[in-house]
Amino acid sequence: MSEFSVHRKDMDEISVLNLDGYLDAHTAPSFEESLKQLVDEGRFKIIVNCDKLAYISSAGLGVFMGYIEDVRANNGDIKMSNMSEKVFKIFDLLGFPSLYEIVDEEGEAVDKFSNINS
Amino acid sequence: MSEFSVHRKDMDEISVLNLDGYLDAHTAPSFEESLKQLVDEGRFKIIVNCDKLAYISSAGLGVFMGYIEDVRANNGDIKMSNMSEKVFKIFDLLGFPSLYEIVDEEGEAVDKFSNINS
Amino acid sequence: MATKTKKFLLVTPSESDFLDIIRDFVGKIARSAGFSDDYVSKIQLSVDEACTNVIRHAYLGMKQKDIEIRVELNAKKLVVSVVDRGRGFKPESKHVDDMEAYLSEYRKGGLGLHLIKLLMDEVQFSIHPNKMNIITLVKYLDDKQTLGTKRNRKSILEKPHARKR
Amino acid sequence: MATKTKKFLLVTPSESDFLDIIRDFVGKIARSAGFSDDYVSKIQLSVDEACTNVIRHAYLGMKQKDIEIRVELNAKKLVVSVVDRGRGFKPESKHVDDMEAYLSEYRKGGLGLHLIKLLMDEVQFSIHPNKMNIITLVKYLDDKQTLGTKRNRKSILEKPHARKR
Ligand SMILES: Nc1ncnc2c1ncn2[C@@H]1O[C@H](COP(=O)(O)OP(=O)(O)O)[C@@H](O)[C@H]1O
Ligand SMILES: Nc1ncnc2c1ncn2[C@@H]1O[C@H](COP(=O)(O)OP(=O)(O)O)[C@@H](O)[C@H]1O
Repeated sequence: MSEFSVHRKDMDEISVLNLDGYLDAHTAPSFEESLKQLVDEGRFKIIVNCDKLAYISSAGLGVFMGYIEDVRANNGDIKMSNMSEKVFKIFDLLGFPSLYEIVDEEGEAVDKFSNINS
Repeated sequence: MSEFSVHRKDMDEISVLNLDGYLDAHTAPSFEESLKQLVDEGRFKIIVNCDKLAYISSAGLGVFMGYIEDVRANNGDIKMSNMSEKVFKIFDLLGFPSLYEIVDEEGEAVDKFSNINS
Repeated sequence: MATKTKKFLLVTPSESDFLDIIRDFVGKIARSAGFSDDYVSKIQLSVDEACTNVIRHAYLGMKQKDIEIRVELNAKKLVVSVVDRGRGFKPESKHVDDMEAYLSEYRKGGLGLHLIKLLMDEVQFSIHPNKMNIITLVKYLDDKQTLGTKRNRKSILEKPHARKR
Repeated sequence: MATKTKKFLLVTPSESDFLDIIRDFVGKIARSAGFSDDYVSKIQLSVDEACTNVIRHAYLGMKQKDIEIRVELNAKKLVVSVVDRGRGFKPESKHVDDMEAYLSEYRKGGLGLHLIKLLMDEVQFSIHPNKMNIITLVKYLDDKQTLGTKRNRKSILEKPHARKR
Protein backbone atom coordinates (compact mmCIF):
# COMPACT_ATOMS: atom_id res chain seq x y z
CA MET A 1 0.00 0.00 0.00
CA SER A 2 1.20 3.50 -0.83
CA GLU A 3 2.50 5.40 2.18
CA PHE A 4 0.99 8.84 2.54
CA SER A 5 0.04 11.26 5.27
CA VAL A 6 -1.15 14.86 5.63
CA HIS A 7 -0.18 17.07 8.55
CA ARG A 8 -2.05 20.29 9.14
CA LYS A 9 -0.68 23.45 10.75
CA ASP A 10 -2.85 26.56 11.35
CA MET A 11 -1.25 30.01 11.53
CA ASP A 12 -3.83 32.78 12.01
CA GLU A 13 -5.89 32.84 8.85
CA ILE A 14 -3.55 30.57 6.93
CA SER A 15 -3.54 26.76 7.04
CA VAL A 16 -0.62 24.68 5.83
CA LEU A 17 -1.06 21.07 4.70
CA ASN A 18 2.20 19.15 4.71
CA LEU A 19 2.03 16.22 2.29
CA ASP A 20 4.29 13.26 2.98
CA GLY A 21 4.79 10.26 0.69
CA TYR A 22 2.94 8.97 -2.35
CA LEU A 23 -0.18 10.75 -3.58
CA ASP A 24 -1.98 8.37 -5.94
CA ALA A 25 -5.50 7.05 -6.51
CA HIS A 26 -5.24 5.15 -3.24
CA THR A 27 -4.20 8.06 -1.07
CA ALA A 28 -5.93 10.96 -2.87
CA PRO A 29 -9.10 10.55 -0.73
CA SER A 30 -7.09 11.27 2.41
CA PHE A 31 -5.75 14.52 0.92
CA GLU A 32 -9.22 15.40 -0.33
CA GLU A 33 -10.61 14.88 3.18
CA SER A 34 -8.05 17.34 4.61
CA LEU A 35 -8.89 19.99 2.02
CA LYS A 36 -12.60 19.48 2.53
CA GLN A 37 -12.16 19.91 6.28
CA LEU A 38 -10.48 23.29 5.74
CA VAL A 39 -13.19 24.45 3.36
CA ASP A 40 -15.89 23.26 5.78
CA GLU A 41 -14.26 25.33 8.54
CA GLY A 42 -14.20 28.35 6.26
CA ARG A 43 -10.42 28.42 6.09
CA PHE A 44 -9.64 29.38 2.50
CA LYS A 45 -6.02 30.56 2.69
CA ILE A 46 -4.31 27.27 2.07
CA ILE A 47 -0.66 26.39 1.53
CA VAL A 48 0.18 22.88 0.43
CA ASN A 49 3.79 22.22 1.43
CA CYS A 50 5.12 19.46 -0.84
CA ASP A 51 8.54 19.10 0.78
CA LYS A 52 8.03 15.42 1.60
CA LEU A 53 5.77 14.62 -1.36
CA ALA A 54 7.64 11.86 -3.20
CA TYR A 55 5.13 11.19 -5.95
CA ILE A 56 1.93 12.51 -7.50
CA SER A 57 -0.39 11.01 -10.13
CA SER A 58 -3.35 12.62 -11.86
CA ALA A 59 -5.60 11.34 -9.08
CA GLY A 60 -3.68 13.68 -6.76
CA LEU A 61 -3.73 16.56 -9.25
CA GLY A 62 -7.50 16.14 -9.47
CA VAL A 63 -7.85 16.96 -5.77
CA PHE A 64 -6.29 20.38 -6.35
CA MET A 65 -8.59 20.95 -9.31
CA GLY A 66 -11.64 19.94 -7.28
CA TYR A 67 -11.24 22.71 -4.68
CA ILE A 68 -9.51 25.65 -6.34
CA GLU A 69 -12.67 27.22 -7.76
CA ASP A 70 -14.55 27.10 -4.48
CA VAL A 71 -11.58 28.39 -2.49
CA ARG A 72 -10.99 31.34 -4.82
CA ALA A 73 -14.68 32.21 -4.84
CA ASN A 74 -14.23 32.70 -1.10
CA ASN A 75 -11.35 35.11 -1.46
CA GLY A 76 -8.80 32.43 -0.72
CA ASP A 77 -6.23 30.44 -2.65
CA ILE A 78 -4.35 27.16 -2.72
CA LYS A 79 -0.64 27.87 -3.08
CA MET A 80 2.05 25.21 -3.24
CA SER A 81 5.58 25.29 -1.92
CA ASN A 82 8.78 23.27 -1.45
CA MET A 83 8.16 21.00 -4.42
CA SER A 84 10.88 18.58 -5.47
CA GLU A 85 12.17 18.78 -9.03
CA LYS A 86 10.51 15.46 -9.77
CA VAL A 87 7.05 16.45 -8.58
CA PHE A 88 7.29 19.92 -10.11
CA LYS A 89 7.96 18.38 -13.50
CA ILE A 90 4.53 16.74 -13.48
CA PHE A 91 2.69 19.91 -12.46
CA ASP A 92 4.69 21.76 -15.09
CA LEU A 93 4.04 19.23 -17.83
CA LEU A 94 0.31 19.82 -17.42
CA GLY A 95 0.58 23.60 -17.27
CA PHE A 96 -0.47 23.86 -13.64
CA PRO A 97 1.97 26.75 -13.01
CA SER A 98 -0.33 28.94 -15.10
CA LEU A 99 -3.24 28.23 -12.77
CA TYR A 100 -1.58 27.75 -9.37
CA GLU A 101 1.03 29.71 -7.53
CA ILE A 102 3.98 27.44 -6.87
CA VAL A 103 6.76 28.98 -4.77
CA ASP A 104 10.07 27.67 -3.53
CA GLU A 105 9.57 28.16 0.21
CA GLU A 106 6.52 28.06 2.46
CA GLY A 107 7.43 31.49 3.83
CA GLU A 108 7.00 33.09 0.40
CA ALA A 109 3.48 31.72 0.18
CA VAL A 110 2.72 33.11 3.65
CA ASP A 111 4.03 36.51 2.56
CA LYS A 112 1.87 36.47 -0.54
CA PHE A 113 -1.24 35.80 1.52
CA SER A 114 -0.24 38.54 3.97
CA ASN A 115 0.33 41.09 1.19
CA ILE A 116 -3.20 40.50 0.01
CA ASN A 117 -4.50 41.18 3.50
CA SER A 118 -2.57 44.41 3.93
CA MET B 1 18.83 -6.24 -9.69
CA SER B 2 20.00 -6.77 -6.11
CA GLU B 3 22.37 -4.07 -4.91
CA PHE B 4 25.51 -5.45 -3.35
CA SER B 5 29.17 -4.54 -2.99
CA VAL B 6 32.26 -5.74 -1.13
CA HIS B 7 34.95 -3.38 0.14
CA ARG B 8 38.28 -4.78 1.25
CA LYS B 9 40.58 -3.33 3.89
CA ASP B 10 43.98 -4.91 4.75
CA MET B 11 45.53 -4.42 8.18
CA ASP B 12 48.83 -6.27 8.61
CA GLU B 13 48.00 -9.96 8.44
CA ILE B 14 44.26 -9.40 8.71
CA SER B 15 41.88 -8.59 5.85
CA VAL B 16 38.42 -7.18 6.40
CA LEU B 17 35.64 -7.58 3.82
CA ASN B 18 32.82 -5.09 4.32
CA LEU B 19 29.61 -6.42 2.82
CA ASP B 20 27.02 -3.87 1.72
CA GLY B 21 23.48 -4.65 0.52
CA TYR B 22 21.75 -7.83 -0.54
CA LEU B 23 23.66 -11.11 -0.67
CA ASP B 24 21.62 -13.54 -2.74
CA ALA B 25 22.13 -15.97 -5.64
CA HIS B 26 22.74 -13.02 -7.93
CA THR B 27 25.39 -11.31 -5.84
CA ALA B 28 27.02 -14.33 -4.14
CA PRO B 29 29.56 -14.72 -7.01
CA SER B 30 30.92 -11.25 -6.27
CA PHE B 31 31.47 -12.11 -2.59
CA GLU B 32 32.97 -15.46 -3.60
CA GLU B 33 35.40 -13.66 -5.91
CA SER B 34 36.58 -11.44 -3.04
CA LEU B 35 37.14 -14.40 -0.74
CA LYS B 36 38.94 -16.35 -3.46
CA GLN B 37 41.22 -13.37 -4.07
CA LEU B 38 42.26 -13.34 -0.39
CA VAL B 39 42.91 -17.07 -0.36
CA ASP B 40 44.91 -16.82 -3.61
CA GLU B 41 47.06 -14.14 -2.01
CA GLY B 42 47.61 -16.36 1.02
CA ARG B 43 45.70 -14.05 3.34
CA PHE B 44 43.82 -16.38 5.65
CA LYS B 45 42.95 -14.14 8.60
CA ILE B 46 39.64 -12.85 7.37
CA ILE B 47 36.99 -10.71 9.04
CA VAL B 48 33.67 -10.29 7.27
CA ASN B 49 32.08 -7.10 8.58
CA CYS B 50 28.32 -7.37 8.05
CA ASP B 51 27.39 -3.89 9.28
CA LYS B 52 25.76 -2.92 6.00
CA LEU B 53 24.60 -6.38 4.99
CA ALA B 54 20.83 -6.00 4.66
CA TYR B 55 19.99 -9.53 3.55
CA ILE B 56 21.45 -12.98 3.13
CA SER B 57 20.04 -16.12 1.49
CA SER B 58 21.49 -19.63 1.48
CA ALA B 59 23.42 -18.78 -1.69
CA GLY B 60 25.37 -16.30 0.46
CA LEU B 61 25.76 -18.72 3.35
CA GLY B 62 27.16 -21.23 0.87
CA VAL B 63 30.06 -18.89 0.10
CA PHE B 64 31.17 -18.97 3.74
CA MET B 65 30.88 -22.77 3.75
CA GLY B 66 32.94 -23.06 0.58
CA TYR B 67 36.05 -21.42 2.04
CA ILE B 68 36.11 -22.09 5.78
CA GLU B 69 37.81 -25.50 5.56
CA ASP B 70 40.60 -24.25 3.31
CA VAL B 71 41.16 -21.13 5.38
CA ARG B 72 41.38 -23.04 8.66
CA ALA B 73 43.71 -25.63 7.14
CA ASN B 74 46.06 -22.67 6.57
CA ASN B 75 45.96 -21.56 10.19
CA GLY B 76 43.46 -18.81 9.43
CA ASP B 77 39.79 -18.18 10.09
CA ILE B 78 36.74 -16.38 8.78
CA LYS B 79 35.18 -14.38 11.61
CA MET B 80 32.08 -12.25 11.28
CA SER B 81 31.20 -9.00 12.98
CA ASN B 82 28.63 -6.20 13.23
CA MET B 83 25.72 -8.37 12.12
CA SER B 84 22.22 -6.90 12.27
CA GLU B 85 19.62 -8.74 14.33
CA LYS B 86 17.84 -9.71 11.12
CA VAL B 87 20.87 -11.27 9.42
CA PHE B 88 22.07 -12.92 12.62
CA LYS B 89 18.74 -14.69 12.95
CA ILE B 90 19.36 -16.55 9.71
CA PHE B 91 22.89 -17.61 10.65
CA ASP B 92 21.54 -18.63 14.03
CA LEU B 93 18.60 -20.59 12.66
CA LEU B 94 21.04 -22.80 10.78
CA GLY B 95 23.41 -23.26 13.69
CA PHE B 96 26.27 -21.30 12.11
CA PRO B 97 27.31 -19.82 15.47
CA SER B 98 28.58 -23.28 16.42
CA LEU B 99 30.92 -23.29 13.43
CA TYR B 100 31.83 -19.62 12.98
CA GLU B 101 32.93 -16.95 15.38
CA ILE B 102 30.41 -14.11 15.24
CA VAL B 103 31.31 -11.07 17.33
CA ASP B 104 29.58 -7.75 17.92
CA GLU B 105 32.36 -5.43 16.79
CA GLU B 106 35.11 -5.70 14.19
CA GLY B 107 37.68 -4.79 16.87
CA GLU B 108 36.89 -7.91 18.87
CA ALA B 109 37.58 -10.07 15.85
CA VAL B 110 40.90 -8.28 15.34
CA ASP B 111 41.79 -8.91 18.99
CA LYS B 112 40.98 -12.59 18.68
CA PHE B 113 43.30 -12.94 15.69
CA SER B 114 46.04 -11.03 17.56
CA ASN B 115 45.72 -13.21 20.67
CA ILE B 116 46.34 -16.27 18.55
CA ASN B 117 49.49 -14.65 17.18
CA SER B 118 50.92 -13.73 20.59
CA MET C 1 21.61 -7.42 -20.73
CA ALA C 2 21.18 -9.84 -23.62
CA THR C 3 19.47 -8.66 -26.80
CA LYS C 4 16.74 -11.28 -26.53
CA THR C 5 13.38 -10.07 -25.31
CA LYS C 6 12.68 -10.60 -21.63
CA LYS C 7 9.07 -10.98 -20.58
CA PHE C 8 7.42 -10.23 -17.27
CA LEU C 9 3.85 -10.45 -16.07
CA LEU C 10 2.16 -9.08 -12.97
CA VAL C 11 -1.47 -9.66 -12.06
CA THR C 12 -3.09 -7.97 -9.06
CA PRO C 13 -6.68 -7.39 -7.95
CA SER C 14 -8.12 -4.20 -9.47
CA GLU C 15 -7.77 -2.19 -6.26
CA SER C 16 -5.79 0.97 -5.67
CA ASP C 17 -4.14 -0.70 -2.65
CA PHE C 18 -1.71 -2.38 -5.00
CA LEU C 19 -0.63 0.56 -7.18
CA ASP C 20 2.64 0.72 -5.25
CA ILE C 21 3.39 -2.93 -6.04
CA ILE C 22 2.79 -2.14 -9.71
CA ARG C 23 4.99 0.98 -9.68
CA ASP C 24 7.80 -0.91 -7.95
CA PHE C 25 7.60 -3.81 -10.40
CA VAL C 26 7.74 -1.59 -13.46
CA GLY C 27 10.32 0.71 -11.88
CA LYS C 28 12.72 -2.13 -11.08
CA ILE C 29 12.50 -3.52 -14.62
CA ALA C 30 12.98 -0.06 -16.17
CA ARG C 31 15.98 0.58 -13.94
CA SER C 32 17.51 -2.78 -14.85
CA ALA C 33 17.10 -1.77 -18.50
CA GLY C 34 19.30 1.27 -17.87
CA PHE C 35 16.73 4.08 -17.94
CA SER C 36 17.70 7.15 -15.95
CA ASP C 37 15.77 7.94 -12.75
CA ASP C 38 13.89 10.62 -14.64
CA TYR C 39 12.64 8.15 -17.23
CA VAL C 40 11.96 5.44 -14.67
CA SER C 41 9.62 7.95 -12.98
CA LYS C 42 7.89 8.76 -16.25
CA ILE C 43 7.29 5.10 -16.98
CA GLN C 44 6.05 4.42 -13.45
CA LEU C 45 3.60 7.33 -13.60
CA SER C 46 2.27 6.28 -17.00
CA VAL C 47 1.66 2.73 -15.84
CA ASP C 48 0.03 4.02 -12.64
CA GLU C 49 -2.33 6.14 -14.74
CA ALA C 50 -3.28 3.23 -16.99
CA CYS C 51 -3.88 0.96 -13.98
CA THR C 52 -5.83 3.65 -12.10
CA ASN C 53 -8.11 3.81 -15.15
CA VAL C 54 -8.67 0.07 -15.01
CA ILE C 55 -9.48 0.29 -11.29
CA ARG C 56 -11.84 3.25 -11.68
CA HIS C 57 -13.45 2.74 -15.05
CA ALA C 58 -13.03 -0.74 -16.54
CA TYR C 59 -15.04 -2.65 -13.99
CA LEU C 60 -17.03 0.26 -12.55
CA GLY C 61 -15.24 -0.13 -9.24
CA MET C 62 -15.81 -3.86 -8.78
CA LYS C 63 -12.89 -5.20 -6.75
CA GLN C 64 -12.92 -8.88 -7.58
CA LYS C 65 -11.42 -8.22 -11.00
CA ASP C 66 -7.81 -8.29 -12.18
CA ILE C 67 -5.32 -5.86 -13.60
CA GLU C 68 -2.71 -7.45 -15.81
CA ILE C 69 0.60 -5.72 -16.52
CA ARG C 70 2.76 -7.28 -19.23
CA VAL C 71 6.29 -6.04 -19.73
CA GLU C 72 8.62 -6.80 -22.60
CA LEU C 73 12.16 -5.58 -22.57
CA ASN C 74 14.82 -5.78 -25.24
CA ALA C 75 17.92 -3.79 -26.15
CA LYS C 76 15.84 -1.17 -27.97
CA LYS C 77 12.75 -0.54 -25.93
CA LEU C 78 10.52 -1.24 -22.97
CA VAL C 79 6.92 -2.13 -23.79
CA VAL C 80 4.29 -2.20 -21.04
CA SER C 81 0.76 -3.42 -21.76
CA VAL C 82 -1.99 -2.87 -19.23
CA VAL C 83 -4.83 -5.27 -19.82
CA ASP C 84 -8.39 -5.34 -18.53
CA ARG C 85 -11.44 -7.38 -19.47
CA GLY C 86 -13.96 -4.67 -18.65
CA ARG C 87 -16.36 -2.43 -20.51
CA GLY C 88 -13.86 -0.73 -22.80
CA PHE C 89 -13.95 2.87 -24.11
CA LYS C 90 -13.26 5.02 -27.15
CA PRO C 91 -9.75 6.36 -26.69
CA GLU C 92 -10.01 8.88 -29.52
CA SER C 93 -12.95 10.61 -27.79
CA LYS C 94 -10.89 11.19 -24.65
CA HIS C 95 -8.32 13.49 -26.16
CA VAL C 96 -7.34 16.70 -24.34
CA ASP C 97 -6.47 19.13 -27.13
CA ASP C 98 -6.15 22.37 -25.31
CA MET C 99 -4.65 22.24 -21.85
CA GLU C 100 -5.37 25.92 -21.26
CA ALA C 101 -9.07 25.44 -21.97
CA TYR C 102 -9.02 22.32 -19.83
CA LEU C 103 -7.58 24.13 -16.84
CA SER C 104 -9.96 27.04 -17.20
CA GLU C 105 -12.87 24.63 -16.78
CA TYR C 106 -11.54 23.44 -13.41
CA ARG C 107 -12.27 19.85 -14.38
CA LYS C 108 -11.30 17.29 -11.79
CA GLY C 109 -10.34 14.35 -13.96
CA GLY C 110 -9.50 13.41 -17.49
CA LEU C 111 -5.76 14.02 -17.22
CA GLY C 112 -4.55 10.44 -17.06
CA LEU C 113 -4.48 9.56 -20.75
CA HIS C 114 -3.17 13.03 -21.57
CA LEU C 115 -0.26 12.54 -19.16
CA ILE C 116 0.51 9.10 -20.58
CA LYS C 117 0.70 10.54 -24.11
CA LEU C 118 3.04 13.29 -22.92
CA LEU C 119 5.30 10.91 -21.01
CA MET C 120 5.65 7.91 -23.31
CA ASP C 121 7.14 7.61 -26.80
CA GLU C 122 4.24 5.59 -28.21
CA VAL C 123 0.77 4.73 -26.94
CA GLN C 124 -1.51 2.19 -28.60
CA PHE C 125 -5.01 1.00 -27.76
CA SER C 126 -6.69 -2.28 -28.57
CA ILE C 127 -10.27 -2.22 -27.31
CA HIS C 128 -12.59 -5.23 -27.30
CA PRO C 129 -15.24 -4.47 -24.65
CA ASN C 130 -15.78 -7.24 -22.07
CA LYS C 131 -13.20 -9.34 -23.89
CA MET C 132 -9.82 -7.64 -23.69
CA ASN C 133 -8.80 -3.98 -23.60
CA ILE C 134 -5.13 -3.22 -23.89
CA ILE C 135 -3.23 0.02 -23.60
CA THR C 136 0.34 -0.42 -24.76
CA LEU C 137 3.05 2.02 -23.64
CA VAL C 138 6.42 2.16 -25.36
CA LYS C 139 9.63 3.87 -24.25
CA TYR C 140 12.80 3.69 -26.35
CA LEU C 141 16.19 3.14 -24.82
CA ASP C 142 18.06 5.89 -26.63
CA ASP C 143 20.99 7.78 -25.10
CA LYS C 144 18.92 10.71 -23.97
CA GLN C 145 16.68 8.57 -21.84
CA THR C 146 19.44 6.59 -20.23
CA LEU C 147 21.94 9.36 -19.54
CA GLY C 148 19.91 11.00 -16.82
CA THR C 149 20.57 14.62 -17.74
CA LYS C 150 18.97 17.21 -15.52
CA ARG C 151 16.41 19.32 -17.37
CA ASN C 152 15.75 22.93 -16.62
CA ARG C 153 12.76 23.96 -14.61
CA LYS C 154 11.44 25.68 -17.70
CA SER C 155 7.82 25.02 -18.53
CA ILE C 156 7.41 22.96 -21.66
CA LEU C 157 4.26 25.00 -22.20
CA GLU C 158 6.42 28.13 -22.01
CA LYS C 159 4.37 30.06 -19.51
CA PRO C 160 5.39 31.97 -16.44
CA HIS C 161 5.27 29.82 -13.29
CA ALA C 162 3.53 32.25 -11.01
CA ARG C 163 0.04 33.19 -11.99
CA LYS C 164 -0.75 36.87 -11.85
CA ARG C 165 -3.60 37.68 -9.51
CA MET D 1 -8.78 -6.04 4.25
CA ALA D 2 -11.84 -8.03 3.17
CA THR D 3 -12.08 -11.71 4.05
CA LYS D 4 -12.29 -12.78 0.42
CA THR D 5 -9.17 -14.28 -1.10
CA LYS D 6 -6.99 -11.90 -3.07
CA LYS D 7 -4.87 -13.38 -5.83
CA PHE D 8 -1.61 -12.15 -7.33
CA LEU D 9 0.69 -13.50 -9.98
CA LEU D 10 4.22 -12.60 -10.96
CA VAL D 11 6.14 -14.15 -13.84
CA THR D 12 9.80 -13.31 -14.51
CA PRO D 13 12.56 -14.91 -16.57
CA SER D 14 14.41 -17.61 -14.60
CA GLU D 15 17.43 -15.40 -13.90
CA SER D 16 18.86 -14.34 -10.59
CA ASP D 17 18.78 -10.71 -11.81
CA PHE D 18 15.14 -10.54 -10.85
CA LEU D 19 15.20 -12.03 -7.36
CA ASP D 20 14.89 -8.53 -5.91
CA ILE D 21 11.69 -7.91 -7.89
CA ILE D 22 10.31 -11.16 -6.51
CA ARG D 23 11.28 -10.34 -2.91
CA ASP D 24 9.73 -6.88 -3.18
CA PHE D 25 6.52 -8.23 -4.66
CA VAL D 26 6.04 -10.84 -1.96
CA GLY D 27 7.23 -8.48 0.76
CA LYS D 28 4.71 -5.78 -0.14
CA ILE D 29 1.82 -8.25 -0.18
CA ALA D 30 2.90 -9.78 3.14
CA ARG D 31 3.18 -6.33 4.69
CA SER D 32 -0.25 -5.34 3.39
CA ALA D 33 -1.58 -8.50 5.06
CA GLY D 34 -0.32 -7.23 8.42
CA PHE D 35 2.69 -9.49 8.99
CA SER D 36 5.39 -8.01 11.22
CA ASP D 37 8.71 -7.05 9.63
CA ASP D 38 10.24 -10.18 11.09
CA TYR D 39 7.71 -12.40 9.35
CA VAL D 40 7.81 -10.42 6.13
CA SER D 41 11.55 -11.17 6.06
CA LYS D 42 10.96 -14.87 6.67
CA ILE D 43 8.46 -15.07 3.84
CA GLN D 44 10.74 -13.13 1.47
CA LEU D 45 13.70 -15.39 2.22
CA SER D 46 11.64 -18.56 1.73
CA VAL D 47 10.34 -17.38 -1.61
CA ASP D 48 13.86 -16.31 -2.66
CA GLU D 49 15.12 -19.82 -1.81
CA ALA D 50 12.37 -21.51 -3.81
CA CYS D 51 13.00 -19.23 -6.80
CA THR D 52 16.77 -19.64 -6.57
CA ASN D 53 16.17 -23.39 -6.84
CA VAL D 54 14.12 -22.91 -9.98
CA ILE D 55 16.86 -20.72 -11.48
CA ARG D 56 19.67 -23.12 -10.54
CA HIS D 57 18.11 -26.55 -10.81
CA ALA D 58 14.78 -26.68 -12.66
CA TYR D 59 16.06 -25.71 -16.08
CA LEU D 60 19.75 -26.52 -15.57
CA GLY D 61 20.60 -22.85 -15.83
CA MET D 62 18.75 -22.12 -19.08
CA LYS D 63 17.69 -18.50 -18.98
CA GLN D 64 14.84 -18.39 -21.48
CA LYS D 65 12.51 -20.07 -19.00
CA ASP D 66 10.01 -18.61 -16.56
CA ILE D 67 9.52 -18.51 -12.81
CA GLU D 68 5.93 -18.15 -11.75
CA ILE D 69 5.02 -16.89 -8.29
CA ARG D 70 1.36 -17.18 -7.29
CA VAL D 71 0.17 -15.52 -4.11
CA GLU D 72 -3.15 -16.00 -2.37
CA LEU D 73 -4.06 -13.94 0.64
CA ASN D 74 -7.06 -14.17 2.91
CA ALA D 75 -7.84 -13.24 6.49
CA LYS D 76 -6.23 -16.43 7.78
CA LYS D 77 -3.11 -17.04 5.77
CA LEU D 78 -0.72 -16.15 2.99
CA VAL D 79 -0.04 -18.91 0.45
CA VAL D 80 2.82 -18.56 -2.04
CA SER D 81 3.31 -21.12 -4.81
CA VAL D 82 6.50 -21.13 -6.84
CA VAL D 83 5.96 -22.93 -10.12
CA ASP D 84 8.41 -24.26 -12.69
CA ARG D 85 8.02 -26.51 -15.72
CA GLY D 86 11.48 -28.07 -15.42
CA ARG D 87 12.95 -31.44 -14.63
CA GLY D 88 11.49 -31.84 -11.12
CA PHE D 89 13.08 -33.57 -8.13
CA LYS D 90 12.30 -35.80 -5.16
CA PRO D 91 11.76 -33.45 -2.24
CA GLU D 92 11.82 -36.20 0.39
CA SER D 93 15.37 -37.17 -0.62
CA LYS D 94 16.60 -33.63 0.04
CA HIS D 95 15.94 -33.55 3.77
CA VAL D 96 18.61 -32.22 6.14
CA ASP D 97 18.06 -34.21 9.36
CA ASP D 98 21.07 -33.28 11.36
CA MET D 99 22.34 -29.73 11.03
CA GLU D 100 25.38 -30.51 13.18
CA ALA D 101 26.46 -33.31 10.88
CA TYR D 102 25.71 -31.08 7.89
CA LEU D 103 27.95 -28.29 9.12
CA SER D 104 30.77 -30.68 10.01
CA GLU D 105 30.89 -31.77 6.38
CA TYR D 106 31.47 -28.18 5.20
CA ARG D 107 28.95 -28.65 2.41
CA LYS D 108 28.36 -25.64 0.24
CA GLY D 109 24.72 -26.06 -0.71
CA GLY D 110 21.61 -27.92 0.20
CA LEU D 111 20.36 -25.43 2.80
CA GLY D 112 17.56 -23.81 0.80
CA LEU D 113 14.77 -26.32 1.36
CA HIS D 114 15.89 -26.76 4.96
CA LEU D 115 15.60 -23.02 5.56
CA ILE D 116 12.18 -22.89 3.92
CA LYS D 117 10.91 -25.65 6.23
CA LEU D 118 12.27 -23.83 9.29
CA LEU D 119 10.78 -20.48 8.25
CA MET D 120 7.31 -21.37 6.96
CA ASP D 121 4.33 -22.91 8.75
CA GLU D 122 3.60 -25.41 5.98
CA VAL D 123 5.47 -26.56 2.87
CA GLN D 124 3.94 -28.75 0.17
CA PHE D 125 5.36 -30.15 -3.06
CA SER D 126 3.59 -31.17 -6.21
CA ILE D 127 6.11 -32.56 -8.69
CA HIS D 128 5.32 -33.46 -12.30
CA PRO D 129 8.67 -33.36 -14.16
CA ASN D 130 8.67 -31.25 -17.34
CA LYS D 131 4.99 -30.51 -16.77
CA MET D 132 4.56 -28.52 -13.59
CA ASN D 133 6.47 -28.53 -10.33
CA ILE D 134 5.02 -26.52 -7.47
CA ILE D 135 6.37 -25.72 -4.04
CA THR D 136 3.66 -24.18 -1.87
CA LEU D 137 4.60 -22.12 1.16
CA VAL D 138 2.03 -21.24 3.83
CA LYS D 139 2.25 -18.70 6.63
CA TYR D 140 -0.64 -18.16 9.04
CA LEU D 141 -1.73 -14.73 10.16
CA ASP D 142 -1.95 -15.43 13.88
CA ASP D 143 -1.26 -12.82 16.56
CA LYS D 144 2.30 -13.92 17.14
CA GLN D 145 3.30 -13.31 13.54
CA THR D 146 1.61 -9.95 13.19
CA LEU D 147 2.59 -8.40 16.52
CA GLY D 148 6.22 -8.00 15.61
CA THR D 149 7.70 -8.89 19.00
CA LYS D 150 11.46 -8.83 19.20
CA ARG D 151 12.93 -12.25 19.87
CA ASN D 152 16.03 -12.86 21.89
CA ARG D 153 19.31 -13.55 20.23
CA LYS D 154 19.17 -17.04 21.73
CA SER D 155 19.99 -19.86 19.35
CA ILE D 156 17.03 -22.07 18.61
CA LEU D 157 19.58 -24.86 18.42
CA GLU D 158 20.65 -23.92 21.97
CA LYS D 159 24.36 -23.80 21.40
CA PRO D 160 26.93 -21.26 22.44
CA HIS D 161 27.48 -18.59 19.80
CA ALA D 162 31.22 -18.50 19.78
CA ARG D 163 32.96 -21.68 18.79
CA LYS D 164 35.81 -22.78 21.01
CA ARG D 165 39.07 -23.06 19.14
N1 LIG E 1 -9.34 0.88 -18.97
C1 LIG E 1 -10.42 1.68 -19.17
N2 LIG E 1 -11.66 1.13 -19.18
C2 LIG E 1 -12.77 1.91 -19.39
N3 LIG E 1 -12.71 3.23 -19.59
C3 LIG E 1 -11.50 3.83 -19.58
C4 LIG E 1 -10.30 3.10 -19.37
N4 LIG E 1 -9.26 3.96 -19.44
C5 LIG E 1 -9.78 5.18 -19.68
N5 LIG E 1 -11.14 5.12 -19.76
C6 LIG E 1 -12.06 6.23 -20.05
O1 LIG E 1 -11.30 7.34 -20.49
C7 LIG E 1 -11.58 8.49 -19.69
C8 LIG E 1 -10.35 9.36 -19.55
O2 LIG E 1 -9.39 8.73 -18.76
P1 LIG E 1 -8.27 9.61 -18.07
O3 LIG E 1 -7.70 10.52 -19.08
O4 LIG E 1 -7.29 8.70 -17.41
O5 LIG E 1 -9.02 10.51 -17.00
P2 LIG E 1 -9.90 10.12 -15.72
O6 LIG E 1 -9.60 8.71 -15.36
O7 LIG E 1 -9.48 11.09 -14.67
O8 LIG E 1 -11.32 10.33 -16.16
C9 LIG E 1 -12.10 7.93 -18.37
O9 LIG E 1 -12.92 8.83 -17.69
C10 LIG E 1 -12.85 6.69 -18.85
O10 LIG E 1 -14.14 7.04 -19.31
N1 LIG F 1 12.62 -26.42 -8.52
C1 LIG F 1 13.53 -27.42 -8.51
N2 LIG F 1 13.78 -28.12 -9.64
C2 LIG F 1 14.67 -29.12 -9.67
N3 LIG F 1 15.38 -29.51 -8.58
C3 LIG F 1 15.19 -28.85 -7.41
C4 LIG F 1 14.26 -27.78 -7.32
N4 LIG F 1 14.27 -27.34 -6.04
C5 LIG F 1 15.17 -28.09 -5.39
N5 LIG F 1 15.72 -29.02 -6.20
C6 LIG F 1 16.71 -30.05 -5.81
O1 LIG F 1 16.79 -30.10 -4.41
C7 LIG F 1 18.14 -29.91 -3.99
C8 LIG F 1 18.19 -29.20 -2.63
O2 LIG F 1 17.79 -27.85 -2.78
P1 LIG F 1 18.23 -26.80 -1.68
O3 LIG F 1 17.93 -27.38 -0.34
O4 LIG F 1 17.58 -25.51 -1.99
O5 LIG F 1 19.81 -26.68 -1.81
P2 LIG F 1 20.77 -26.25 -3.03
O6 LIG F 1 19.91 -25.51 -4.00
O7 LIG F 1 21.79 -25.39 -2.40
O8 LIG F 1 21.32 -27.50 -3.58
C9 LIG F 1 18.82 -29.17 -5.11
O9 LIG F 1 20.21 -29.39 -5.13
C10 LIG F 1 18.11 -29.76 -6.33
O10 LIG F 1 18.68 -31.01 -6.69
